[in-house]
Amino acid sequence: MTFEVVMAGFGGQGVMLMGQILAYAGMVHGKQVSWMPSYGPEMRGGTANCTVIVADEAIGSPVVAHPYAVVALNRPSLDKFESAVRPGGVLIYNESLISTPPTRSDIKVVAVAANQIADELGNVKVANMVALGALLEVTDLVPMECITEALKKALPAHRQDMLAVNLAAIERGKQAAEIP
Amino acid sequence: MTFEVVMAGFGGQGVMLMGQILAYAGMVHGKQVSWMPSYGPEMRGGTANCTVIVADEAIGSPVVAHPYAVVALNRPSLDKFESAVRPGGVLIYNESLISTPPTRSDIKVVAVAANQIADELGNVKVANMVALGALLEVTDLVPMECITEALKKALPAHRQDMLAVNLAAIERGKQAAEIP
Amino acid sequence: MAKVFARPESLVDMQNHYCPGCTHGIIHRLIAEVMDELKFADRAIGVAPVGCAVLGYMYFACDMQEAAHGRAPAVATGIKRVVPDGVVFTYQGDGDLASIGCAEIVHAAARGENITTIFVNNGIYGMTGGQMAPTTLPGDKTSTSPYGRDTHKQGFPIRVAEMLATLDGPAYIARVSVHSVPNIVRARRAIKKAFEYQIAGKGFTLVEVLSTCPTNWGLTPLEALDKVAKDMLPYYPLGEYKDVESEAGAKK
Amino acid sequence: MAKVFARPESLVDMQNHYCPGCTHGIIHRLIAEVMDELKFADRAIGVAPVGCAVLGYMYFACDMQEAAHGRAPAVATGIKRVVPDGVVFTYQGDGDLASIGCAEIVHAAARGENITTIFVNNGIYGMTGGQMAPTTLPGDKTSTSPYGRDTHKQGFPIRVAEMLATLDGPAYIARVSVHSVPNIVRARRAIKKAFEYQIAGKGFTLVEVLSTCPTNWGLTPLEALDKVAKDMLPYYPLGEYKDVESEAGAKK
Amino acid sequence: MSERVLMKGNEAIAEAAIQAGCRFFFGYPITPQNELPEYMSRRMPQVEGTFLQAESEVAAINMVYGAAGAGARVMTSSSSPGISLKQEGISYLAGAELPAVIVNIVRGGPGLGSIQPSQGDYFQAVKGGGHGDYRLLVLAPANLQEAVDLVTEAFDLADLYRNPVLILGDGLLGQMMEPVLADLYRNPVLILGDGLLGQMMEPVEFRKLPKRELPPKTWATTGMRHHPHKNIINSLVLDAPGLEKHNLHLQEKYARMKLNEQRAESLHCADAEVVIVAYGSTARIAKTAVMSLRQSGLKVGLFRPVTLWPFPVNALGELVPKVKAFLTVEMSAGQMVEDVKLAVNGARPVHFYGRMGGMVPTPEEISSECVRVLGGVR
Amino acid sequence: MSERVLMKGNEAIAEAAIQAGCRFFFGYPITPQNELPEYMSRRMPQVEGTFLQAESEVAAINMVYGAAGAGARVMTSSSSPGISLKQEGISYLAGAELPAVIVNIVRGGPGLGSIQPSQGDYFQAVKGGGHGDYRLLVLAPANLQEAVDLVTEAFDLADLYRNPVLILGDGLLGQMMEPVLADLYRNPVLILGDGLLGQMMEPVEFRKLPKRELPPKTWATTGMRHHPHKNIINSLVLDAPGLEKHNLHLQEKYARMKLNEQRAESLHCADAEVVIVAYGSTARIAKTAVMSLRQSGLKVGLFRPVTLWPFPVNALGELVPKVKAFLTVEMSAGQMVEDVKLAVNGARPVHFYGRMGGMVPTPEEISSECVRVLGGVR
Amino acid sequence: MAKVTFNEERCKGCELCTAVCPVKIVVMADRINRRGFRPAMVTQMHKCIACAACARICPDAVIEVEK
Amino acid sequence: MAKVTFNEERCKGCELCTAVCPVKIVVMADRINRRGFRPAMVTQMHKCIACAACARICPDAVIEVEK
Ligand SMILES: Cc1ncc(C[n+]2csc(CCOP(=O)(O)OP(=O)(O)O)c2C)c(N)n1
Ligand SMILES: Cc1ncc(C[n+]2csc(CCOP(=O)(O)OP(=O)(O)O)c2C)c(N)n1
Ligand code: SF4
Ligand code: SF4
Ligand code: SF4
Ligand code: SF4
Ligand code: SF4
Ligand code: SF4
Ligand SMILES: [Mg+2]
Ligand SMILES: [Mg+2]
Repeated sequence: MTFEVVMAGFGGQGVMLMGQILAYAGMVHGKQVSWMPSYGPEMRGGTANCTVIVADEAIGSPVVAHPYAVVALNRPSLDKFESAVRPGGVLIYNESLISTPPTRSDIKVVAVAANQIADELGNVKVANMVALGALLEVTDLVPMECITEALKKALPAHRQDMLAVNLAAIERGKQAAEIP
Repeated sequence: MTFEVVMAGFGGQGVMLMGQILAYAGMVHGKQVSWMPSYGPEMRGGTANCTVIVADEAIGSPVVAHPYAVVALNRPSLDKFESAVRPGGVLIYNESLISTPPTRSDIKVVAVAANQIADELGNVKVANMVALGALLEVTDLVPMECITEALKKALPAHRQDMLAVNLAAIERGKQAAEIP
Repeated sequence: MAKVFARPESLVDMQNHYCPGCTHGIIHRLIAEVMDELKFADRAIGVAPVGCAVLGYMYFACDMQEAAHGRAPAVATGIKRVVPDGVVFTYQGDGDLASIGCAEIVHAAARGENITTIFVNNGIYGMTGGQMAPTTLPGDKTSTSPYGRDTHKQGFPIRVAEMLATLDGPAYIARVSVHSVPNIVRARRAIKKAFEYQIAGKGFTLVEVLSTCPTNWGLTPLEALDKVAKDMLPYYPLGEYKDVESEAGAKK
Repeated sequence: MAKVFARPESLVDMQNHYCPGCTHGIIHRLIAEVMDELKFADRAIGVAPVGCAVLGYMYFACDMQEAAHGRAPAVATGIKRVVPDGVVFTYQGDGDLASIGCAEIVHAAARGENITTIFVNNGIYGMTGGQMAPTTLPGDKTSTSPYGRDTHKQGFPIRVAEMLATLDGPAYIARVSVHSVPNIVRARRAIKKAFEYQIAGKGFTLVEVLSTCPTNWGLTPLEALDKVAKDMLPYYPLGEYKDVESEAGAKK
Repeated sequence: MSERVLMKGNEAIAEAAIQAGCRFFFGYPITPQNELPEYMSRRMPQVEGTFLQAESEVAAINMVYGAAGAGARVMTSSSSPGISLKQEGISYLAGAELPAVIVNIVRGGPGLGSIQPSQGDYFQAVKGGGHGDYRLLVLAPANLQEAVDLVTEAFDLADLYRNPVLILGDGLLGQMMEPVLADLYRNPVLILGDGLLGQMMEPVEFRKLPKRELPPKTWATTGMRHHPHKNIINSLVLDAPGLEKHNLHLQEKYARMKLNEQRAESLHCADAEVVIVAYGSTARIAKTAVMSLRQSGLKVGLFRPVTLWPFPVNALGELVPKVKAFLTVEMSAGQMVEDVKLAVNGARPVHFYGRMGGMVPTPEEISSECVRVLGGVR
Repeated sequence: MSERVLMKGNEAIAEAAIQAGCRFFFGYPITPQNELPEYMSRRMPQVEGTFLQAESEVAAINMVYGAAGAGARVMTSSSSPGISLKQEGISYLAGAELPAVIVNIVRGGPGLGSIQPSQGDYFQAVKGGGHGDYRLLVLAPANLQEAVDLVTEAFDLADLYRNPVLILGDGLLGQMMEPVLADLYRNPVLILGDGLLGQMMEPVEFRKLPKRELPPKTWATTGMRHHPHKNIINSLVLDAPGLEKHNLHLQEKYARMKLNEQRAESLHCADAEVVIVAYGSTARIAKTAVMSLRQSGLKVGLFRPVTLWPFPVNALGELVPKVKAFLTVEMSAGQMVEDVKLAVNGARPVHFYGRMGGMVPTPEEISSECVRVLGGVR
Repeated sequence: MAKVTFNEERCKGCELCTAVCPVKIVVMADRINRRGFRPAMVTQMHKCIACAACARICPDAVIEVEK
Repeated sequence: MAKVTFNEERCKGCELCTAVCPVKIVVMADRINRRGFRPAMVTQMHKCIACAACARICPDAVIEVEK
């Protein structure tokens, strides 16, 4: 099987890191993985997205026109990628910054108030992890222990204390995605 | 008919100008002409040569491996071009600077004491014209009146007074070439 | 009610792409203000650099050319020779002007080319993600001087205004800053003078503007202004380095 | 009998290709003399320019590289980083160094790259047949300034020593001349100092040498020496422009 | 024991260079290859190597010239506009026969273009963007593992032939992360940067390739104390016969490269009716297309040149009698397709499909193009 | 009344540019094209034009960019290493669709090489030495009369297509003198220089070519007082679909050039068994060979591409069924021969004969090579 | 009386204006605008002295000042 | 006693040495050498003070001075 995920948001929302964590976790899980960033034409304060692929077979293109899942952290990202999701796929969107919900009915749409939840956790920077949690909940792409290991690797030595809040964010994201 | 002439000497001996005069005269004479310079690897104080072609037909290559005539104003030029002259061709060499005469017997070899004659005329710079005179005498490439017109064209307004000495040099060159 | 301050007309009414708090935006506005005041937008031809200001061609309400990285002075020279009564300016970053485009700016200055250069010195390569610039301060960490700029191996910052002021060609060279309101007002004055000199045909003019890059400095916009005041000013003294009209050209 | 003066050993025993009376030959010899005196020929690596000295790689009795036009400082940087205990020098003309290679020399100087540059300023492009150089004097006729250098259109000569002396990187910068025997002796001293500083690891050193081009100046060799004294010296004052050892670095 | 480590293309290339013994890097920032010099700036001091950010690409390539001439293993990297600026220097390197490795992470052109992936610099790389008759060895990895392996090869080939080697990648290869095989991890020492994994990779030891016998660099200008005669690095030969001789020598060398260094990979070509020819990132996309077409029972194959110069004419030539048509796919207006046509020499139709300006072809596009070609030959 | 005037190639090209309305020249000295900028430096002030010696070739091509963007007819010239340095700028000109004329008087390479004639920059000229998918119109005159005529054409074509045009000459063309047709002499005003005829040419008026209808340059940045909306000269398109669209537009333009601008000359091709393909100076040498072979009764012809890009595939294609073999002759290791092969597409053998490094093939060499090829096909 | 107008959708929340207001009336709003930034605003407009310092330092030309 | 030796075949006849000799004993010969130049020479060697000025200015390292 091959799963492609596009994660998109404003620069600074941490979509790149979120994608790298997922790819790393996939590798730990023994899968073929790839991660590919893309920066919008507005390089500053603009939008950014990355594509992560987790697959059993060798990966061809690291970018895809129609991913299995999209995580949209802001409005422009949703506008850009809603139509791209493959029928039967998954769309996670950040309710905190997107007021009008997506309209697609042939895919699974999950709203998660990523910023709000992150705020509640006392660190708005982990909004990305909340969204990642939602994705993991809905797709079961990689087991949670792989994500945990990936996070440990990703956090530099002097920031290992951030592990807990990141894991908590993922957990809250999972819970948020359970409800609907 | 196609006549190719290579004129060679030290930089500063005026071989380039000599060649241009000949080419210009050829054009005035209604011929197809070309002039092509070549500077030795030692660009300064080194050797220089040019190839002039005067022909009835459109000219192919402006450089030739085996010219009809060679005018060698110094030793290195003679060394380089003696063997190149086409059998039956002409070799003019400057006796003033070349002590050992050429050895080819299948060509017409003409010695002319160009520097000495020019010195006698009071202007060592016209040694090239002396050699040109010798060439014209032996080959009859272009009529003298064409050379005269070419010289007039070539001399800038403020140096037209040089015409006489140049013509005299050519004349002396012709005479020198008559003798052998 | 009277307008005390409004967006200049020569600044196209659109969102710019600069990071929050980046002073590129202030410098753009100052140029536009001077264009408005001296009324030369209809004969201005600007040259945008490769750098964060690469999209500058969208923001000024005048004809624009987008130059290759570092070559804006050469491009501007080409333009000025064709349109001698145009008001031609380049807008260049420190990577663009002081590194790859070093020969072009020195020679435009030496030629006394009658153009105006706005030189935005933020001590870093903003657009490409924070690499060391020729103007990066000793010890500063960047993505290509991760252990801090080591002058022993990576050399010393170049003081462009001082260097170009040794030449006979320039008519006006000044260094200003935009890290505070009074400095912004002074910067505007210098930019105005530079354009006035060009319009009067006095020769090459350049205004070096100390600027921030909060994103790649890893500071908040306000902290970044502070860094200009504390770290940059001592190394890059403000002042007029050359002024043909007061030939002493003394540093003020 | 004792030798008072002999051809230096570090100058390969062969005919050079320079025009009669061209002072390139003197400058070559001075470098070779210093190489002999300081005994570093066996660890010297020279970089020849593109210019009349293009064949310089044949003349010095040490390892040599032939650089692309203007890029000798970059090439020398590459060499020096690989062979830090080598004595690396560039030999460059004014077209090479001050025109096309302007960025490379400014940056080698700013980096304080521990190399020595011998900069031969003859105010002209010798090798290509006498075109205008950035250092051609105002009013001088060349094959690309046939009506005389018009500073209005073709700009002003660049004073390289002064310009580079504004940088923090250089350890020693001097301008000398070889138009008379006393000046030749002083030139030798400056060249020696430059190499000594390099060997001591003090940083970038450059000696600008005023030189002649009788061929393209259209003068006899002796007239050419005169022109250096009369026309060049006033525009290009001799002296030490930077010397880390006497930090005043005052012009003498 | 080999493990997989997740790396970013640009950084994998940089680390591979260091492990190949490269201790000198001269470069200038340009997207999308910045992570390469940045990695070098962090890593080189750790191995007592030199990272130097040059004042320009022109200066960088000439620093490479100097360092290579002094006998070092040296690298530079850039992206399209920067590589154009290096063309004079590259011609000099080739003329003076200096070994060096140059990386081009190609972006969309022409001009300033964009920072998206492209293969629009193929001609420049293989035909010679600089002046004169010279050739670079051009290697085109399609994934990071291969990139790592080919970087090692690149340094060896450069030294073996005294010739510059170009690694032609694109924005995809440079920017993507994927696993690379490593023999062991070492302690993390690189923790730096902004929280992206790619910037805090632990140094790893890549799997080793067999060592080659390489000639000693007796020609290098390291100072005469190290060798009996004066060494000269030079590309000037003023007399024509001499320069022709030098050129003939170079051509003889290039002929040896053509003989010995052609490399390509074939997939499902044995019974293919249509063979897709693609290199680099495009080839991995085409691979997905081929796999899915095979699943639909269509006889298509993939031929992937690994060396773009020398172009693998021998291997491609063997396919010619077996297949009905070729389809070349590139992220360009059609450049490598000329070399395919030259190799096929009219014996079979050669089709082309390309995307430009940073657009990446999808497997679906390639598949449907392939089906069209198949339709035509049946 | 037309007279013949004797001119030097470089100077004839310069004067032709001025007569074509070129009033801006930016260049940097390099042998063997120095007479071109030198002539410009004398002549431009007389016609109130601008000659500027740039600080480098890089600066020169970017001055050309600025001037072309401001709507001027503008030219630059150089020789091989200098042209390599201009590659980034040339790619920018093409990307921003700016009309300009670039002259390359090719010398021996690679690297510093020599100052002797060569054709080793063919690939760089026609395949694109710079980055990205762009094309130059490349014109290759074989004699001075044609050089003069093609310079006029070059400016028109540049304006017509908004595209840079390259004149590819070589040291022979640049350095030689031969007569050129002129309508009248004017008074001598140029007397200067060192006594070489070439430096004291009287200004002449070349024969006029028919005038073309050219589009107005409404896009030029001359200041907004001259046009209703802001004009922008640019080659940056950051989003991939936009850049692809721009590229497709360029490709469409290149396709139009291919359709309309192919030019070639044929000599004795009607009944030829072997056709020599050669361009520029080599073609005139080959012509001598063909004439002499014909005198010996051998059926050989000459095909001379005048446009190297677009390569005259149509005219060459028509010859393919008629002849038995082709012999490409170049002063290179074999570059144009690839385009000949692509045009012939395997239908006939394509042979190659080349000299390098400043060596000029003689008619005799070409003849005997031709005889060998003839022998092979009989 | 002075009036300061913010083109709120253009504001990037950089806070430079807040620091330079001599009477400290420029503050950051709680809401975020469409681009995701918390915009600056003036709460106590009557205190404004129309010095335009806020406008002069704003890199995004967000602010207009009238009197 | 001093001795000045000229490597005559290397001399390019530039005359620089003639101008700097304090005792004016360096003169140009009448003959020309193999490269076509009139070489410099010293006629009255006994006047030489071995100052080496001639040697120092010679661009072609033609001159050796002994004492
Ligand atoms: C020839 C070339 N080299 C490199 C680049 C990549 N590049 C783009 S912007 C830039 C530097 C920008 O820094 P600076 O000029 O200081 O401007 P800032 O972004 O800081 O305003 C570089 C190196 C390029 N586009 N072209
Ligand atoms: C890239 C490039 N541009 C131009 C040239 C041609 N060129 C050779 S030497 C030279 C100038 C030499 O002048 P200078 O550096 O002053 O040295 P000089 O001959 O006066 O000693 C030039 C322009 C070249 N070889 N390469
Ligand atoms: S990267 Fe730096 S210079 Fe560029 S827009 Fe952002 S803050 Fe400004
Ligand atoms: S051309 Fe000038 S600089 Fe060159 S060797 Fe001759 S005199 Fe010297
Ligand atoms: S105009 Fe002055 S007082 Fe009013 S809000 Fe702005 S900074 Fe404050
Ligand atoms: S300075 Fe401008 S952009 Fe920044 S917070 Fe204030 S209004 Fe907003
Ligand atoms: S050594 Fe002195 S005195 Fe003797 S010849 Fe030479 S210059 Fe004259
Ligand atoms: S200075 Fe040297 S080259 Fe010149 S004349 Fe005297 S000896 Fe001869
Ligand atoms: Mg900057
Ligand atoms: Mg010079």
